[in-house]
Amino acid sequence: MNVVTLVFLGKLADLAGESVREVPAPLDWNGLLTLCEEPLAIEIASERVKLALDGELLADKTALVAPAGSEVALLPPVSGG
Amino acid sequence: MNVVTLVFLGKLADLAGESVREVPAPLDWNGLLTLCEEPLAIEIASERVKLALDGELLADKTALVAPAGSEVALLPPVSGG
Amino acid sequence: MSVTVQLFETAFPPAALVGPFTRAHPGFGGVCTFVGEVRGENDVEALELTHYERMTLPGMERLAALAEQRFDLMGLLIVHRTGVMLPGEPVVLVSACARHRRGAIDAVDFCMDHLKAKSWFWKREKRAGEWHWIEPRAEDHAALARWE
Amino acid sequence: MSVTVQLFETAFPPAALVGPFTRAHPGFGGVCTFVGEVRGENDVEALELTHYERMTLPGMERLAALAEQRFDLMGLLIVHRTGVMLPGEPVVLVSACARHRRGAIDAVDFCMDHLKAKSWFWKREKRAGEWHWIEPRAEDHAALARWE
Repeated sequence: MNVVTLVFLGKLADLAGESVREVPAPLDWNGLLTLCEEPLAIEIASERVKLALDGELLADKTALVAPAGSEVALLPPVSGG
Repeated sequence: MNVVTLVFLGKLADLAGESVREVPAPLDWNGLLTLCEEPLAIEIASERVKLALDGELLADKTALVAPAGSEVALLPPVSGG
Repeated sequence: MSVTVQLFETAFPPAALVGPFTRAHPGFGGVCTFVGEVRGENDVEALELTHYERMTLPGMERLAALAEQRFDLMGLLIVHRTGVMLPGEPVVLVSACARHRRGAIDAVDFCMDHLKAKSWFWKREKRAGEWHWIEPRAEDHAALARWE
Repeated sequence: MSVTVQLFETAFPPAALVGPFTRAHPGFGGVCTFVGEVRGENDVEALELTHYERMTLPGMERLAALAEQRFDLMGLLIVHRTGVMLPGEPVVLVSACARHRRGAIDAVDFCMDHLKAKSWFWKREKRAGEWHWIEPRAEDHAALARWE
Protein backbone atom coordinates (compact mmCIF):
# COMPACT_ATOMS: atom_id res chain seq x y z
CA MET A 1 0.00 0.00 0.00
CA ASN A 2 2.82 2.39 -0.81
CA VAL A 3 0.39 4.32 -2.98
CA VAL A 4 -2.19 7.09 -2.79
CA THR A 5 -5.38 6.58 -4.79
CA LEU A 6 -6.59 9.55 -6.78
CA VAL A 7 -10.31 9.59 -7.58
CA PHE A 8 -11.32 11.90 -10.44
CA LEU A 9 -14.96 13.00 -10.32
CA GLY A 10 -17.21 14.51 -12.97
CA LYS A 11 -15.45 16.00 -15.94
CA LEU A 12 -12.05 15.60 -14.27
CA ALA A 13 -12.37 11.89 -15.05
CA ASP A 14 -12.66 12.83 -18.74
CA LEU A 15 -9.60 15.08 -18.49
CA ALA A 16 -7.63 12.41 -16.64
CA GLY A 17 -8.80 9.69 -19.03
CA GLU A 18 -9.64 7.50 -16.03
CA SER A 19 -11.64 7.62 -12.80
CA VAL A 20 -8.99 6.20 -10.51
CA ARG A 21 -5.22 6.42 -10.55
CA GLU A 22 -2.65 5.12 -8.11
CA VAL A 23 0.38 7.30 -7.47
CA PRO A 24 3.39 6.91 -5.15
CA ALA A 25 2.84 7.83 -1.48
CA PRO A 26 3.12 10.18 0.27
CA LEU A 27 1.58 12.93 -1.84
CA ASP A 28 1.43 16.64 -1.17
CA TRP A 29 -0.08 19.52 -3.17
CA ASN A 30 3.01 20.19 -5.29
CA GLY A 31 3.45 16.49 -5.87
CA LEU A 32 -0.15 16.23 -7.08
CA LEU A 33 0.26 19.09 -9.56
CA THR A 34 3.55 17.66 -10.84
CA LEU A 35 2.02 14.20 -11.35
CA CYS A 36 -0.92 15.45 -13.41
CA GLU A 37 -0.84 16.34 -17.09
CA GLU A 38 -1.01 20.06 -17.77
CA PRO A 39 -4.73 20.61 -18.63
CA LEU A 40 -5.67 18.53 -15.62
CA ALA A 41 -3.16 20.28 -13.33
CA ILE A 42 -4.47 23.69 -14.39
CA GLU A 43 -8.03 22.61 -13.64
CA ILE A 44 -7.03 21.13 -10.26
CA ALA A 45 -5.23 24.33 -9.33
CA SER A 46 -8.28 26.47 -10.17
CA GLU A 47 -10.53 27.70 -7.39
CA ARG A 48 -13.37 25.62 -8.77
CA VAL A 49 -11.85 22.28 -7.82
CA LYS A 50 -11.90 20.98 -4.23
CA LEU A 51 -9.98 18.12 -2.66
CA ALA A 52 -11.06 15.55 -0.12
CA LEU A 53 -8.71 13.27 1.80
CA ASP A 54 -10.28 9.97 2.84
CA GLY A 55 -13.75 11.45 2.43
CA GLU A 56 -13.07 14.66 4.35
CA LEU A 57 -13.14 17.92 2.42
CA LEU A 58 -9.94 19.96 2.78
CA ALA A 59 -10.49 23.57 3.79
CA ASP A 60 -7.11 24.41 2.22
CA LYS A 61 -6.26 22.01 -0.57
CA THR A 62 -2.67 23.28 -0.82
CA ALA A 63 -2.16 21.83 2.69
CA LEU A 64 -2.72 18.31 1.29
CA VAL A 65 -0.61 15.59 2.93
CA ALA A 66 -1.79 12.18 1.76
CA PRO A 67 -0.09 9.19 3.41
CA ALA A 68 0.27 5.70 1.94
CA GLY A 69 -3.08 3.94 1.64
CA SER A 70 -5.08 7.15 1.59
CA GLU A 71 -7.56 8.32 -1.04
CA VAL A 72 -7.61 11.79 -2.56
CA ALA A 73 -10.80 12.83 -4.36
CA LEU A 74 -10.68 15.62 -6.94
CA LEU A 75 -14.06 17.34 -6.92
CA PRO A 76 -15.12 19.76 -9.66
CA PRO A 77 -18.23 21.99 -9.23
CA VAL A 78 -21.26 19.84 -8.45
CA SER A 79 -24.60 19.70 -10.22
CA GLY A 80 -27.13 17.42 -8.60
CA GLY A 81 -30.88 17.20 -8.26
CA MET B 1 -89.14 38.12 -4.94
CA ASN B 2 -89.62 41.30 -2.97
CA VAL B 3 -86.86 40.16 -0.68
CA VAL B 4 -83.10 40.24 -0.30
CA THR B 5 -81.42 37.04 0.91
CA LEU B 6 -78.77 37.45 3.58
CA VAL B 7 -76.18 34.66 3.79
CA PHE B 8 -74.28 34.48 7.08
CA LEU B 9 -70.90 32.75 6.80
CA GLY B 10 -68.62 31.28 9.43
CA LYS B 11 -69.26 32.44 12.97
CA LEU B 12 -71.74 35.09 11.77
CA ALA B 13 -74.17 32.20 11.21
CA ASP B 14 -73.82 31.34 14.91
CA LEU B 15 -74.41 34.96 15.88
CA ALA B 16 -77.41 35.22 13.57
CA GLY B 17 -78.77 31.87 14.71
CA GLU B 18 -79.28 30.91 11.05
CA SER B 19 -77.31 30.71 7.80
CA VAL B 20 -79.86 32.38 5.57
CA ARG B 21 -82.41 35.10 6.25
CA GLU B 22 -84.82 36.86 3.93
CA VAL B 23 -85.40 40.54 4.50
CA PRO B 24 -87.50 43.13 2.66
CA ALA B 25 -85.99 44.61 -0.52
CA PRO B 26 -84.36 46.91 -1.33
CA LEU B 27 -81.64 46.91 1.32
CA ASP B 28 -78.87 49.42 1.91
CA TRP B 29 -76.08 49.56 4.52
CA ASN B 30 -78.11 51.38 7.17
CA GLY B 31 -81.07 49.12 6.54
CA LEU B 32 -78.83 46.08 7.04
CA LEU B 33 -77.50 47.34 10.37
CA THR B 34 -81.00 48.25 11.57
CA LEU B 35 -82.35 44.80 10.65
CA CYS B 36 -79.67 42.88 12.55
CA GLU B 37 -79.62 42.25 16.27
CA GLU B 38 -77.03 44.30 18.13
CA PRO B 39 -74.13 41.82 18.59
CA LEU B 40 -74.47 40.85 14.94
CA ALA B 41 -74.76 44.48 13.76
CA ILE B 42 -71.62 45.42 15.71
CA GLU B 43 -69.72 42.54 14.13
CA ILE B 44 -70.98 43.41 10.63
CA ALA B 45 -69.95 47.04 11.10
CA SER B 46 -66.42 46.04 12.16
CA GLU B 47 -63.58 46.26 9.67
CA ARG B 48 -63.17 42.50 9.82
CA VAL B 49 -66.42 41.70 8.03
CA LYS B 50 -66.79 42.05 4.26
CA LEU B 51 -69.91 42.05 2.11
CA ALA B 52 -70.56 40.52 -1.27
CA LEU B 53 -73.56 41.32 -3.47
CA ASP B 54 -74.57 38.46 -5.79
CA GLY B 55 -71.12 36.90 -5.43
CA GLU B 56 -69.13 40.11 -6.01
CA LEU B 57 -67.11 41.49 -3.15
CA LEU B 58 -67.93 45.12 -2.34
CA ALA B 59 -64.91 47.42 -2.14
CA ASP B 60 -66.98 49.74 0.12
CA LYS B 61 -69.60 47.83 2.03
CA THR B 62 -71.34 51.01 3.23
CA ALA B 63 -72.24 51.63 -0.45
CA LEU B 64 -74.44 48.51 -0.43
CA VAL B 65 -77.59 48.75 -2.54
CA ALA B 66 -79.25 45.35 -2.77
CA PRO B 67 -82.30 45.14 -5.05
CA ALA B 68 -85.16 42.64 -4.79
CA GLY B 69 -84.01 39.09 -5.59
CA SER B 70 -80.39 39.77 -4.78
CA GLU B 71 -78.15 37.94 -2.32
CA VAL B 72 -75.94 39.64 0.25
CA ALA B 73 -73.19 37.49 1.79
CA LEU B 74 -71.71 38.51 5.14
CA LEU B 75 -68.11 37.32 5.22
CA PRO B 76 -66.06 37.22 8.43
CA PRO B 77 -62.28 36.69 8.31
CA VAL B 78 -61.47 33.50 6.42
CA SER B 79 -59.42 30.52 7.55
CA GLY B 80 -58.96 27.87 4.90
CA GLY B 81 -56.34 25.29 4.00
CA MET C 1 -50.74 24.52 -19.36
CA SER C 2 -53.66 22.78 -17.67
CA VAL C 3 -55.49 24.01 -14.57
CA THR C 4 -57.78 21.84 -12.47
CA VAL C 5 -59.67 23.24 -9.48
CA GLN C 6 -61.92 20.99 -7.44
CA LEU C 7 -64.04 21.14 -4.31
CA PHE C 8 -64.89 17.87 -2.57
CA GLU C 9 -67.69 17.47 -0.03
CA THR C 10 -66.44 14.02 0.95
CA ALA C 11 -62.98 12.50 1.51
CA PHE C 12 -60.65 12.65 -1.47
CA PRO C 13 -57.63 10.41 -2.13
CA PRO C 14 -54.50 12.59 -2.74
CA ALA C 15 -52.40 9.89 -4.40
CA ALA C 16 -55.19 8.99 -6.82
CA LEU C 17 -55.38 12.65 -7.92
CA VAL C 18 -51.64 13.39 -8.07
CA GLY C 19 -50.76 10.28 -10.09
CA PRO C 20 -52.94 11.10 -13.13
CA PHE C 21 -52.06 14.80 -12.79
CA THR C 22 -48.31 14.19 -13.10
CA ARG C 23 -48.75 11.59 -15.83
CA ALA C 24 -50.74 14.18 -17.81
CA HIS C 25 -47.58 16.36 -18.01
CA PRO C 26 -44.80 14.20 -19.44
CA GLY C 27 -41.47 15.94 -19.86
CA PHE C 28 -41.77 18.12 -16.77
CA GLY C 29 -38.67 18.88 -14.74
CA GLY C 30 -40.28 18.92 -11.33
CA VAL C 31 -43.56 18.40 -9.56
CA CYS C 32 -44.23 19.78 -6.11
CA THR C 33 -47.21 18.64 -4.09
CA PHE C 34 -48.55 19.79 -0.75
CA VAL C 35 -51.23 17.89 1.14
CA GLY C 36 -52.73 19.36 4.30
CA GLU C 37 -54.54 17.05 6.69
CA VAL C 38 -56.56 17.54 9.85
CA ARG C 39 -53.84 17.63 12.49
CA GLY C 40 -54.16 15.18 15.37
CA GLU C 41 -53.53 17.45 18.33
CA ASN C 42 -55.16 19.49 21.12
CA ASP C 43 -57.85 16.82 21.42
CA VAL C 44 -59.34 17.87 18.11
CA GLU C 45 -62.20 15.48 17.42
CA ALA C 46 -63.27 16.94 14.11
CA LEU C 47 -62.82 19.90 11.83
CA GLU C 48 -65.51 21.56 9.74
CA LEU C 49 -64.93 23.76 6.74
CA THR C 50 -67.85 25.83 5.56
CA HIS C 51 -67.67 27.93 2.44
CA TYR C 52 -69.74 30.26 0.27
CA GLU C 53 -70.39 28.15 -2.77
CA ARG C 54 -71.15 31.10 -5.01
CA MET C 55 -67.69 32.58 -4.48
CA THR C 56 -65.44 29.70 -3.41
CA LEU C 57 -64.79 27.94 -6.69
CA PRO C 58 -64.60 31.21 -8.73
CA GLY C 59 -62.10 32.48 -6.13
CA MET C 60 -59.98 29.32 -6.44
CA GLU C 61 -60.08 29.65 -10.22
CA ARG C 62 -58.87 33.25 -9.99
CA LEU C 63 -56.09 32.08 -7.67
CA ALA C 64 -55.05 29.42 -10.19
CA ALA C 65 -55.01 32.04 -12.96
CA LEU C 66 -52.80 34.30 -10.82
CA ALA C 67 -50.38 31.42 -10.19
CA GLU C 68 -50.39 30.56 -13.89
CA GLN C 69 -49.43 34.16 -14.77
CA ARG C 70 -46.79 34.40 -12.10
CA PHE C 71 -44.95 31.08 -12.40
CA ASP C 72 -43.71 29.10 -15.36
CA LEU C 73 -45.99 26.09 -14.99
CA MET C 74 -47.02 23.13 -17.10
CA GLY C 75 -49.94 22.15 -14.87
CA LEU C 76 -51.65 23.16 -11.65
CA LEU C 77 -54.06 21.17 -9.49
CA ILE C 78 -55.91 22.77 -6.57
CA VAL C 79 -58.25 20.65 -4.47
CA HIS C 80 -60.07 21.64 -1.28
CA ARG C 81 -62.42 19.78 1.04
CA THR C 82 -65.52 21.21 2.66
CA GLY C 83 -67.71 19.68 5.36
CA VAL C 84 -66.83 17.73 8.49
CA MET C 85 -63.49 15.92 8.58
CA LEU C 86 -61.74 13.69 11.11
CA PRO C 87 -58.05 13.89 12.12
CA GLY C 88 -55.91 12.39 9.36
CA GLU C 89 -58.34 13.30 6.57
CA PRO C 90 -56.96 15.43 3.73
CA VAL C 91 -58.17 19.05 3.72
CA VAL C 92 -56.27 20.56 0.84
CA LEU C 93 -54.02 19.48 -2.01
CA VAL C 94 -51.97 21.67 -4.34
CA SER C 95 -49.74 20.17 -7.00
CA ALA C 96 -47.72 22.04 -9.62
CA CYS C 97 -45.74 20.66 -12.58
CA ALA C 98 -43.09 22.87 -14.11
CA ARG C 99 -39.98 22.77 -16.21
CA HIS C 100 -37.89 23.92 -13.24
CA ARG C 101 -38.19 23.25 -9.54
CA ARG C 102 -38.46 26.91 -8.56
CA GLY C 103 -41.73 27.43 -10.44
CA ALA C 104 -43.24 24.25 -9.03
CA ILE C 105 -42.26 24.89 -5.39
CA ASP C 106 -43.13 28.59 -5.44
CA ALA C 107 -46.52 28.00 -7.07
CA VAL C 108 -47.46 25.53 -4.33
CA ASP C 109 -46.26 27.93 -1.63
CA PHE C 110 -48.18 30.83 -3.24
CA CYS C 111 -51.41 28.86 -3.63
CA MET C 112 -51.29 27.51 -0.07
CA ASP C 113 -50.77 30.98 1.40
CA HIS C 114 -53.71 32.29 -0.60
CA LEU C 115 -55.97 29.34 0.20
CA LYS C 116 -55.24 29.83 3.91
CA ALA C 117 -55.81 33.53 4.16
CA LYS C 118 -57.61 34.67 1.02
CA SER C 119 -60.18 32.09 0.00
CA TRP C 120 -63.78 31.79 1.11
CA PHE C 121 -63.46 29.09 3.74
CA TRP C 122 -64.27 29.18 7.44
CA LYS C 123 -62.90 26.58 9.76
CA ARG C 124 -64.05 25.34 13.14
CA GLU C 125 -62.76 22.57 15.38
CA LYS C 126 -64.62 20.27 17.72
CA ARG C 127 -62.87 19.81 21.06
CA ALA C 128 -64.50 18.03 24.00
CA GLY C 129 -67.76 17.98 22.09
CA GLU C 130 -67.83 21.75 21.45
CA TRP C 131 -67.25 23.57 18.19
CA HIS C 132 -64.74 26.46 18.16
CA TRP C 133 -64.22 28.82 15.23
CA ILE C 134 -60.61 29.11 14.12
CA GLU C 135 -59.46 32.68 13.69
CA PRO C 136 -56.93 33.47 10.99
CA ARG C 137 -53.40 33.70 12.42
CA ALA C 138 -51.19 36.76 12.07
CA GLU C 139 -48.52 34.56 10.49
CA ASP C 140 -50.95 33.57 7.74
CA HIS C 141 -51.38 37.21 6.79
CA ALA C 142 -47.61 37.75 7.01
CA ALA C 143 -47.13 34.76 4.69
CA LEU C 144 -49.57 36.28 2.20
CA ALA C 145 -47.78 39.63 2.31
CA ARG C 146 -44.61 37.96 0.99
CA TRP C 147 -46.23 37.79 -2.45
CA GLU C 148 -47.24 41.45 -2.75
CA MET D 1 -38.75 12.75 14.01
CA SER D 2 -37.60 10.19 11.45
CA VAL D 3 -35.03 10.76 8.72
CA THR D 4 -34.57 8.50 5.71
CA VAL D 5 -31.85 9.11 3.15
CA GLN D 6 -31.48 6.79 0.17
CA LEU D 7 -29.42 6.50 -2.99
CA PHE D 8 -30.81 4.39 -5.82
CA GLU D 9 -28.71 3.06 -8.70
CA THR D 10 -31.84 2.02 -10.61
CA ALA D 11 -35.27 3.60 -11.18
CA PHE D 12 -37.25 4.29 -8.01
CA PRO D 13 -41.05 4.68 -7.74
CA PRO D 14 -41.87 8.01 -6.02
CA ALA D 15 -45.46 7.16 -5.08
CA ALA D 16 -44.41 3.85 -3.52
CA LEU D 17 -41.93 5.72 -1.30
CA VAL D 18 -44.12 8.70 -0.38
CA GLY D 19 -47.15 6.62 0.58
CA PRO D 20 -45.47 4.64 3.39
CA PHE D 21 -43.51 7.75 4.42
CA THR D 22 -46.65 9.82 5.03
CA ARG D 23 -48.50 6.90 6.65
CA ALA D 24 -45.58 6.58 9.08
CA HIS D 25 -46.38 10.07 10.42
CA PRO D 26 -50.04 10.08 11.42
CA GLY D 27 -51.31 13.34 12.86
CA PHE D 28 -49.16 15.59 10.68
CA GLY D 29 -50.59 18.88 9.48
CA GLY D 30 -48.92 18.95 6.10
CA VAL D 31 -46.68 16.98 3.80
CA CYS D 32 -44.77 18.57 0.96
CA THR D 33 -43.13 16.47 -1.73
CA PHE D 34 -40.92 17.41 -4.63
CA VAL D 35 -40.04 14.99 -7.41
CA GLY D 36 -37.52 15.96 -10.06
CA GLU D 37 -37.46 14.05 -13.32
CA VAL D 38 -35.22 14.05 -16.38
CA ARG D 39 -36.74 16.85 -18.43
CA GLY D 40 -37.79 16.02 -21.97
CA GLU D 41 -36.24 18.89 -23.90
CA ASN D 42 -33.28 20.03 -25.99
CA ASP D 43 -33.11 16.58 -27.55
CA VAL D 44 -31.81 15.12 -24.32
CA GLU D 45 -31.49 11.38 -24.88
CA ALA D 46 -30.20 10.48 -21.44
CA LEU D 47 -28.83 11.95 -18.25
CA GLU D 48 -26.06 10.48 -16.13
CA LEU D 49 -25.40 11.30 -12.51
CA THR D 50 -22.09 10.23 -11.11
CA HIS D 51 -21.22 10.66 -7.47
CA TYR D 52 -18.46 10.02 -4.95
CA GLU D 53 -19.87 7.20 -2.91
CA ARG D 54 -17.65 7.82 0.08
CA MET D 55 -19.02 11.34 0.54
CA THR D 56 -22.45 11.38 -1.12
CA LEU D 57 -24.58 9.58 1.42
CA PRO D 58 -22.78 11.14 4.45
CA GLY D 59 -23.32 14.55 2.80
CA MET D 60 -27.02 13.85 2.30
CA GLU D 61 -27.27 12.74 5.92
CA ARG D 62 -25.65 15.97 7.08
CA LEU D 63 -28.11 17.89 4.91
CA ALA D 64 -31.03 16.04 6.50
CA ALA D 65 -29.66 16.84 9.97
CA LEU D 66 -29.40 20.54 9.06
CA ALA D 67 -33.00 20.54 7.83
CA GLU D 68 -34.11 18.75 10.99
CA GLN D 69 -32.46 21.42 13.16
CA ARG D 70 -33.80 24.29 11.11
CA PHE D 71 -37.43 23.29 10.51
CA ASP D 72 -40.08 21.87 12.79
CA LEU D 73 -40.45 18.47 11.12
CA MET D 74 -42.03 15.13 11.94
CA GLY D 75 -40.31 13.26 9.12
CA LEU D 76 -37.94 13.82 6.24
CA LEU D 77 -37.26 11.60 3.22
CA ILE D 78 -34.44 12.36 0.78
CA VAL D 79 -33.93 10.08 -2.22
CA HIS D 80 -31.48 10.57 -5.10
CA ARG D 81 -30.75 8.54 -8.20
CA THR D 82 -27.32 7.87 -9.66
CA GLY D 83 -26.41 6.28 -12.97
CA VAL D 84 -27.92 6.67 -16.43
CA MET D 85 -31.55 7.83 -16.67
CA LEU D 86 -33.96 8.43 -19.54
CA PRO D 87 -36.33 11.41 -19.92
CA GLY D 88 -39.28 10.98 -17.56
CA GLU D 89 -37.32 8.98 -14.99
CA PRO D 90 -37.25 10.35 -11.43
CA VAL D 91 -33.92 11.86 -10.37
CA VAL D 92 -34.65 13.17 -6.91
CA LEU D 93 -37.40 13.05 -4.31
CA VAL D 94 -37.69 15.09 -1.13
CA SER D 95 -40.69 14.75 1.15
CA ALA D 96 -41.22 16.47 4.50
CA CYS D 97 -43.99 15.94 7.06
CA ALA D 98 -44.59 18.68 9.60
CA ARG D 99 -47.19 20.01 11.97
CA HIS D 100 -47.48 23.19 9.88
CA ARG D 101 -47.22 23.79 6.15
CA ARG D 102 -44.39 26.32 6.44
CA GLY D 103 -41.95 23.78 7.90
CA ALA D 104 -42.85 21.16 5.31
CA ILE D 105 -42.60 23.46 2.27
CA ASP D 106 -39.46 25.25 3.44
CA ALA D 107 -37.67 22.00 4.30
CA VAL D 108 -38.29 20.67 0.79
CA ASP D 109 -37.13 23.95 -0.76
CA PHE D 110 -34.00 23.98 1.45
CA CYS D 111 -33.09 20.36 0.70
CA MET D 112 -33.59 20.76 -3.05
CA ASP D 113 -31.38 23.86 -3.17
CA HIS D 114 -28.66 22.00 -1.28
CA LEU D 115 -28.96 18.82 -3.34
CA LYS D 116 -28.61 20.88 -6.52
CA ALA D 117 -25.62 22.97 -5.58
CA LYS D 118 -24.01 21.43 -2.51
CA SER D 119 -24.08 17.67 -2.76
CA TRP D 120 -21.55 15.36 -4.38
CA PHE D 121 -23.23 14.73 -7.71
CA TRP D 122 -22.05 15.45 -11.23
CA LYS D 123 -24.49 15.51 -14.10
CA ARG D 124 -24.04 15.05 -17.81
CA GLU D 125 -26.53 14.91 -20.65
CA LYS D 126 -26.44 12.91 -23.85
CA ARG D 127 -27.50 14.95 -26.88
CA ALA D 128 -27.13 13.66 -30.45
CA GLY D 129 -25.11 10.76 -29.12
CA GLU D 130 -22.57 12.93 -27.26
CA TRP D 131 -22.21 13.42 -23.54
CA HIS D 132 -22.03 16.99 -22.20
CA TRP D 133 -21.22 17.88 -18.60
CA ILE D 134 -23.77 20.18 -16.97
CA GLU D 135 -22.20 23.13 -15.20
CA PRO D 136 -23.87 24.46 -12.07
CA ARG D 137 -26.04 27.49 -12.86
CA ALA D 138 -25.59 30.87 -11.20
CA GLU D 139 -29.24 30.76 -10.13
CA ASP D 140 -28.57 27.53 -8.23
CA HIS D 141 -25.91 29.27 -6.17
CA ALA D 142 -28.21 32.27 -5.67
CA ALA D 143 -30.93 29.89 -4.47
CA LEU D 144 -28.51 28.38 -1.97
CA ALA D 145 -27.47 31.81 -0.68
CA ARG D 146 -31.08 32.46 0.41
CA TRP D 147 -30.52 30.09 3.34
CA GLU D 148 -27.34 31.64 4.69
